[in-house]
Amino acid sequence: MIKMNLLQAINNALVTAMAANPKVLVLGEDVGHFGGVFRATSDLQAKFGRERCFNTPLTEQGIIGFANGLAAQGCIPVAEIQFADYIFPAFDQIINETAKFRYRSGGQFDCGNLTIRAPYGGGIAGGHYHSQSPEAFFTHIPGIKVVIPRNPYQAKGLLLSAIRDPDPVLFLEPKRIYRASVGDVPEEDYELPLGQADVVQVGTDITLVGWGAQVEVLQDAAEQALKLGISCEIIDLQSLLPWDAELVCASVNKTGRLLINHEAPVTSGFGSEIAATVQERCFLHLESPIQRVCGLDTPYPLIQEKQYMPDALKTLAAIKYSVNY
Amino acid sequence: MIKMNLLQAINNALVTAMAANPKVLVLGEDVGHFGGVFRATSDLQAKFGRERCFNTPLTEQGIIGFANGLAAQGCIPVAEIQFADYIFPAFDQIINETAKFRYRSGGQFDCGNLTIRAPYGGGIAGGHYHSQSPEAFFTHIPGIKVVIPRNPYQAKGLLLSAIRDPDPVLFLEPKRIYRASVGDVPEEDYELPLGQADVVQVGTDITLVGWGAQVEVLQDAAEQALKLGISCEIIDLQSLLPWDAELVCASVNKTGRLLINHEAPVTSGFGSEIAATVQERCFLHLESPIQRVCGLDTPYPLIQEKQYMPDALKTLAAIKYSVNY
Amino acid sequence: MIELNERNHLQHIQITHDVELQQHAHESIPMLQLLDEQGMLLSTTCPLWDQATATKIFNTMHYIRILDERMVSAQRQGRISFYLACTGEEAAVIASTAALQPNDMIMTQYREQGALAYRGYSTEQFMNQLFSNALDPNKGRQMPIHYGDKALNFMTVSSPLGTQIPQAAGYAYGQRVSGESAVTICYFGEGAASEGDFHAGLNMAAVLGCPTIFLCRNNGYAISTPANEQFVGDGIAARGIGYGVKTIRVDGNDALAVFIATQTARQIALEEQCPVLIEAMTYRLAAHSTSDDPSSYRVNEEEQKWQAKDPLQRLQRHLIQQQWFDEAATEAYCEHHRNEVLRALKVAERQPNIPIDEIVTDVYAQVPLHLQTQLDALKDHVAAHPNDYPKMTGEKS
Amino acid sequence: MIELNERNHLQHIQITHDVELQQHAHESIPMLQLLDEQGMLLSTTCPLWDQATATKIFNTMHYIRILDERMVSAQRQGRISFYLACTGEEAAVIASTAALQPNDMIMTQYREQGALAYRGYSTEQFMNQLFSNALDPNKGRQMPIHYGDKALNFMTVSSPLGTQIPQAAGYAYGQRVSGESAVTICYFGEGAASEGDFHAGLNMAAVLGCPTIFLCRNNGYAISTPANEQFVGDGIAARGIGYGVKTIRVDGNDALAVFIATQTARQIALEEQCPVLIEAMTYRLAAHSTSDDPSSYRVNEEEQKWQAKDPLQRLQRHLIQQQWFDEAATEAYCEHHRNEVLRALKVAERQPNIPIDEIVTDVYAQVPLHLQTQLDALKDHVAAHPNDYPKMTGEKS
Ligand SMILES: Cc1ncc(C[n+]2csc(CCOP(=O)(O)OP(=O)(O)O)c2C)c(N)n1
Ligand SMILES: Cc1ncc(C[n+]2csc(CCOP(=O)(O)OP(=O)(O)O)c2C)c(N)n1
Ligand SMILES: [Mg+2]
Ligand SMILES: [Mg+2]
Repeated sequence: MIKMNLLQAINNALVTAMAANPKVLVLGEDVGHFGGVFRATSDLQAKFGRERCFNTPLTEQGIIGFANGLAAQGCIPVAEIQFADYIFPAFDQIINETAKFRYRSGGQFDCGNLTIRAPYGGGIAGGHYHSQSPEAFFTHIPGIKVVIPRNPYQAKGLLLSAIRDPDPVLFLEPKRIYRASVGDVPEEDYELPLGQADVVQVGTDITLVGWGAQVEVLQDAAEQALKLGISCEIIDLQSLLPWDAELVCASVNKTGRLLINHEAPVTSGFGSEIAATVQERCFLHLESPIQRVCGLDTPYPLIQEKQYMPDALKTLAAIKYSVNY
Repeated sequence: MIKMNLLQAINNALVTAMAANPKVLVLGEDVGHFGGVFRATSDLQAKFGRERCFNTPLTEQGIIGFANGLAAQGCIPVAEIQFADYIFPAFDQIINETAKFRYRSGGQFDCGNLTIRAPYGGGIAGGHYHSQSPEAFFTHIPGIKVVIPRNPYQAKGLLLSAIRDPDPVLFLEPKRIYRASVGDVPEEDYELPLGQADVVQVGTDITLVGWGAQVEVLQDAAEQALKLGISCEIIDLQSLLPWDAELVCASVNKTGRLLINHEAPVTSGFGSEIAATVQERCFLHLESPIQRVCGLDTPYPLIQEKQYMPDALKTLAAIKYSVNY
Repeated sequence: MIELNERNHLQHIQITHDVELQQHAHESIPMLQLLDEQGMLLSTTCPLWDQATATKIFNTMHYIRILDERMVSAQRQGRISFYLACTGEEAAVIASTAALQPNDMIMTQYREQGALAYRGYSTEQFMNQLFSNALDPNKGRQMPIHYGDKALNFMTVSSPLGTQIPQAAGYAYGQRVSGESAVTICYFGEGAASEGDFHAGLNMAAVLGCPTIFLCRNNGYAISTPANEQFVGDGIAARGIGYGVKTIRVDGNDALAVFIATQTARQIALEEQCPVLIEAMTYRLAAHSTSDDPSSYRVNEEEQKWQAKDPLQRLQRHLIQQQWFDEAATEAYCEHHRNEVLRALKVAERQPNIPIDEIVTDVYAQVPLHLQTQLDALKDHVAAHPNDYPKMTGEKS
Repeated sequence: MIELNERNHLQHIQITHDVELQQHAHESIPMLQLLDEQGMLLSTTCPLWDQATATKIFNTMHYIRILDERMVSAQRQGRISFYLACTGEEAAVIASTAALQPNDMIMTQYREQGALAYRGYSTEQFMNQLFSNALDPNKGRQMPIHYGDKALNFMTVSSPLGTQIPQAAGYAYGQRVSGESAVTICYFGEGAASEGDFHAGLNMAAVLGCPTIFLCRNNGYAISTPANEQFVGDGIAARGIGYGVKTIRVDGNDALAVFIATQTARQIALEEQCPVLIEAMTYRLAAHSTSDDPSSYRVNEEEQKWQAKDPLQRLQRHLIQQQWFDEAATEAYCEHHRNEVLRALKVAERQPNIPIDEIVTDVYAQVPLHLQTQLDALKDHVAAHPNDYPKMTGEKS
């Protein structure tokens, strides 16, 4: 075990994957010699050569198109999009190509080897072009998987799984805690399962669901709730597509209450899918309306980001509302 | 009043808008002399000249980028995307530019004059690249409006409103009923309000919500349900963003039951937002879980599209389930 | 009503008789032509092909014409839902494929059935895809003409235009780093070349050293949009120069010129591990697809001028010149394949449909729980309403 | 560790002394230079500027240097969160803007504060944006340096790269059909020119006859990525040729050459209602932004070579040659503006914040019901926890 921050864990996972399999390639803007604007790809070019870790021209649609071709050919590309806010030029390549490659060819060809990494989320004074949480868009795309780690341990294990998973994975990294989240990470190669949620804390009165950096927010709120005698069960979804509805529903059937927290705007955020599914499956067990504590339906602001964020205080208020309903 | 099909009504709305205001321009692939692959823009070039109705090079990101510039300049562009399946190369221009133009500039500049038209939806043996219903993606984009008509009368009135609305509007046209949907349309200029749902049929036992071509499916199912003694209230949402939650919730508070029908894959489809909102606002009035009758979580298939479609039979089954819950 | 005039998108293009890859534009990049309209060789120094290759190209061109003609009729009769013919562009597609090796990957737009036929795709295979039957490798999920065959290194066609262009760069990069002695060829139309993906693909291939042959069929139209409303520069070739990509323009109706240009391009791509752009000047004699009627956007005289430049006729005259033409054998070949197409069509349309279970496979490598649940519900529903859904005769029933 | 070598992305570029727009590439498109390093005029025939213009450009260059230097420090001190300097590229930006008319629209990438300053944006205005205070026209919604001013026809900056390029084509088309005698200038970096939007914008402008001046600042880097990993062709200029766009390459550190090239471009764009591409060869002497440290990806010798080509020094030498240089006046100008920047900075950082209500305005023309509800809930929440959120001193309280 070594103490690492989230970025170091990502870098360690990339080193591990590249060392284990010569087919693994890393590409993206500034990922080469420089090691990426967040330094997640530091030293990869020096370690594995220019052919396996390279800068691309500045074109996200090109990066994903190129990576789709690489994946179809049999290479294992890990493509970095510098900020999740800049993934949208590649949206067509992802939704119409990556996601449909296998289906449309009857399984003859696929992009299953592809992993797309992108830092996402707010709280870094980035305004609306360096703060977006676009995960919900991707959960409406059958054919890809969407994975988000919450800390260094999850990051390494989930990223290694994502790279080796036979399906294309969008791996979103909560950049707000890139350096702040520090923890013990095994030095060896390990994988954590995709599609499974993680129970961060067991509780009895209400289920709190989140992912990425917001899990800490939930933990914070749960701690305060406990002082009020409210016992929260906290679930980190980890995989948003496919997502672990079974675990979430089992928890809600037990607690009778659900709160979902995400940074993205509330309308058509991924919270809506969770709420829609849970209200159907847990209808007779729900004791209060499912709460969504989310971003406002505005572009991500700059100077008012503290007010905008679905923070622990707002979460606590919603917990209280739910429990007292 | 003249009998028109949905396509003719769209064409008529465009003629009306262009005649009324010389700033209205129509652009897109093949929209010029040819009049568009569905002929929605027939004769516009002949009537208003090449400068006001013109073919663009084959680039959706360019079309919307260009149209954003036109709108910011003060023109009133109506940009056609040939099929909604091909709107994704323009996703970045829509989400990061169109939608944020006004917000980011503090209201100094905006793309409010822009209307994007695109035929969408399945049932035409088009496979997964000529059948998609991408509306849910756009409902997660604060700053744009999303509008879908269900018949010629709505089409003309809503399109005229969309063109004149001070916000950018994505206007999705249910191409399955382009020619099949025929009805009386006023010859004169008229507008139907955006953001308001339309009660297609009043009922007491369950609320059915849909939009576009699926409204007919709901009507069909409701007719069969009536034979079983079930009275359905049918709501055509018309606007998906912002959507008329007030009207839907009032209806559900009355009927106690809700079913949502859309063609798009169920996971993170717009049905999830409706369900999430309604379960919260109508919690104490809901007598059964909200049902979603939607497409499967797969790319849109070809040969199995009949099985894939959320048709009247599936809707009826869900109505029965809900009422007997 | 705006007047339609005859258009000639080759108007400003000069002719050369030398195989010369250009990296820098002159006034206008010349177009390589090796056979004149009478099939006479225009160059005494250029490399040639052998009789077997020329004959195979010629026969495949005949085959595609037969297939296209027959399937356009089948669509009119309502037997298939859609078709898209390659008429007039057979030389551009088939002669270029002929210059490749079987392990080279082919990534196409949708009008390149000739490439697949040249590689050996059988009539039965064409039919199974066109009829979306249980033997369709795409499992009935894509519209007709979206062929794909892993064994023949022919990537499954995808409708969104231009997306295969950066993919082809990536695929070729993969071939290079995997140490394969192979290239990727990427076909696309001059319309698709307006997409942002074209820009990304060409530039990335150039910068990253990808052995990709980009072959643009400049056939003058993108559905109704004429080339002069698509671009105003010196065609697509001039853009190659801009990316620092070795570029050649070729007469796409001259099978020999296409063959030699592609052969040269392949050699350079492989030896120098770099991309090459070929712009093949041709004409879409066919309607865009069976959903289209070009008479409303172009004049008959224009089509006739291009009819006279029929690449099949030109190649036949060349074969005659070379004394490689066997009229009886050609007649027999055509007769045989006309019958084969008819027969295969009838067999394919009687094949069962794909089993309903396949509606959820191949979305992921494994069917995930939520999709299995959706499938189970669907099957229960269909079973409860057996007369309301098409028979899925592939099913056990 | 891979060795870093000195790079020179101008290595293969020749120099010309004639103002000549190119539509077809030669070996390499020559670069227009009118002043040598000593500020001597290289051409006796070329058009010139007047003293007032030259002086205004010179002063504005000084102003931007002062502003950049001061604000980079302010960022280091933690007074603003982010800054992005234009050092070394002042001539490319300011002299091009100087060649425009006030009614021409300016659409920039983010490194063109000089254009705004030339148009008359005040130091107070810069500061209000940089401090996101209540007077920021963007209402505190965008990161520092995302300026915009409707009155000065300067479009608000947007971070996603390249998006303004097709927008500029559309904007100019709008100017044309509205009968305005104005053009749109669109600035972008050589990195952004790799985006698909570049391709769409240039091609559309050419085909649709848009009076747009596309000005690429080729400064050798896109963050850490050197130009030779961005493209391998003859720069961005060669692409213009590919689109059939009139193109000129200019020494971006030669203010006179930039001015004359832009003046010529504007005239052609307006008279012929067509786009013009200018590639200004320059160098990003600054770090990419305050988040960046270039020392890990380029060598000092390289930076020093370019320090020696400082556009401000070159222009000063020219002004001396012309006997237009007034040392005392320049000193006074700089002194005045250094103080002004300091003063304005202090005032701006003490301004109140934007009222919380503005969090939901400008999403739509009117605040819709759902956003009003969200705002009301937010205000209630913040009111209930007054010590847990930043003071919104713009509020009535
Ligand atoms: C991204 C995208 N936009 C639009 C279309 C609709 N479309 C299909 S074919 C076509 C024209 C293509 O023209 P070109 O590339 O010249 O090929 P050709 O048909 O001439 O062979 C268009 C616009 C599409 N398939 N994909
Ligand atoms: C679409 C998009 N992708 C990535 C980025 C991140 N980014 C910001 S600046 C930059 C480099 C731009 O280089 P260039 O265009 O040459 O301009 P310069 O900084 O040299 O002025 C990158 C990659 C972005 N802002 N937008
Ligand atoms: Mg074409
Ligand atoms: Mg640069």
